[in-house]
Amino acid sequence: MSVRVQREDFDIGAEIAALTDGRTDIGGVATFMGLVRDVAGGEKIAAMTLEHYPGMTEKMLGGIEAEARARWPLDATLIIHRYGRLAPGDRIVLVVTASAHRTAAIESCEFLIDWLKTRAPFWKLEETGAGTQWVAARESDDHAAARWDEPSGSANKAAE
Amino acid sequence: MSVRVQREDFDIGAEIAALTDGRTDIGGVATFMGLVRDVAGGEKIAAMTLEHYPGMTEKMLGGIEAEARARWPLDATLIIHRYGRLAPGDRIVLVVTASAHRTAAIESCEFLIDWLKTRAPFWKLEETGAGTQWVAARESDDHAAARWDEPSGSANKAAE
Amino acid sequence: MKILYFAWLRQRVGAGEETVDLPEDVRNVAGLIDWLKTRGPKYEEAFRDTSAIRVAVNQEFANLDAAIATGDEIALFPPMTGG
Amino acid sequence: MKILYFAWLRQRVGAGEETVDLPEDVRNVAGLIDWLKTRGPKYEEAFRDTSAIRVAVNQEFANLDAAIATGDEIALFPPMTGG
Repeated sequence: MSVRVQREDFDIGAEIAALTDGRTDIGGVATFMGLVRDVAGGEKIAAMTLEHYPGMTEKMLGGIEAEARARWPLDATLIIHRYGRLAPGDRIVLVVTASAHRTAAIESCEFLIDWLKTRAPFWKLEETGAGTQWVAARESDDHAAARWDEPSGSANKAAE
Repeated sequence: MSVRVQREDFDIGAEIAALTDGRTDIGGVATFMGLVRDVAGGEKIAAMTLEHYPGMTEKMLGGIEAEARARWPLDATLIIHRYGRLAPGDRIVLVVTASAHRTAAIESCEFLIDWLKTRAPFWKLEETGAGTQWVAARESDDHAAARWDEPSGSANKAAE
Repeated sequence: MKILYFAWLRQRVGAGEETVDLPEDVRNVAGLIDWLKTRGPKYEEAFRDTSAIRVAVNQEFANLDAAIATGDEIALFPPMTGG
Repeated sequence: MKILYFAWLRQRVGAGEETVDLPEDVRNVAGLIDWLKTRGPKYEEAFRDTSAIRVAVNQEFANLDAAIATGDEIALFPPMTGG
């Protein structure tokens, strides 16, 4: 229902409240918040900068959100992804899914964050003691996202 | 790390902040919040009252939290469960799990909420237009919790 | 001995908690329930179907044949229904 | 034609965005890249290995043989690394 790509930080409590306040049909709200870690690939990082393609990013995030809403019975969804320079401990991404049923909320939240962590249109520049370096795509993350492409499996439980 | 059984409402943003602020080793925070729905078993409910066994409840919740921490590499965990009379739309349960790795956070959060929804030591009294009625244990929920008991499956991914 | 009742069992018994002097010959939970049933029609009604009753001894789940002793905290309740 | 560059491709080209007049004979993305490489050593260096380059035409992923026309927005960038 809502996708935001922004430089600014977000308030997770306020975002969830905005989705759920006054509603009595929502049974469960699943949330995933990603934070910047101080270690990446075994190396200490001082900061990282996320670059994105304004316009295309929102379009792609809106597309995956629409797919989640088609696959699970969701009452509300929210994706917020930050860009710009972020320090370890900073919030970077938020996914919120709400449904009458907890399984739909949890599975769709996992589906969205798997996609975001692996296929969201961002490029990461990491700052370490050795300088700055653009991060390459990771193999293991691709596997996590790819399992949702399979026709059978836990991703389809809600539809069975 | 923390289990609370309380009458009072909770502030999800403040709870997550308390677990994560100042930390730079946490990569992901998974959260599930349960709300009281206005429908139960096909019938409109006006309110419900959760009764529990003080002392034993905290002990059991602490036990399942310890199990989650043994099964997944978690940096922080929180379980809050309310009791007393709650109206549709009210927050009822909160699970927060934080880890360096998103899969550990998400799977352990799902494990904990499956257990809480099915095996947590509460009794539910529902108020409908027809009066009040104690809720009986549900079969389908037991299946959701039982899958975590199996020696193989997604629940053990993190340990492999 | 302290006995706790929860949910509809509490409502049928009419009390959430009571302290009783355990007769000498009551050695386990089943014996306790049999003895409670002799205490009046409310108890007899509440404990008619023991298959619907769960037990905790000192805040740990227990079976009907679990041994009990003075000083234990016994809780009797219907199956828990989750959160 | 508007061309956008991101990440290290942007750094190597030295610009995030530029508007170019497309030569008549350039009909697809591969042709565009070949033509860009003739514009100087920076471009030649940036586009040395096309296997490391991804393309979007009007904000949709496209292949090297995708047709392009004046008025299109072409973006060239390394593989995205997720959020």
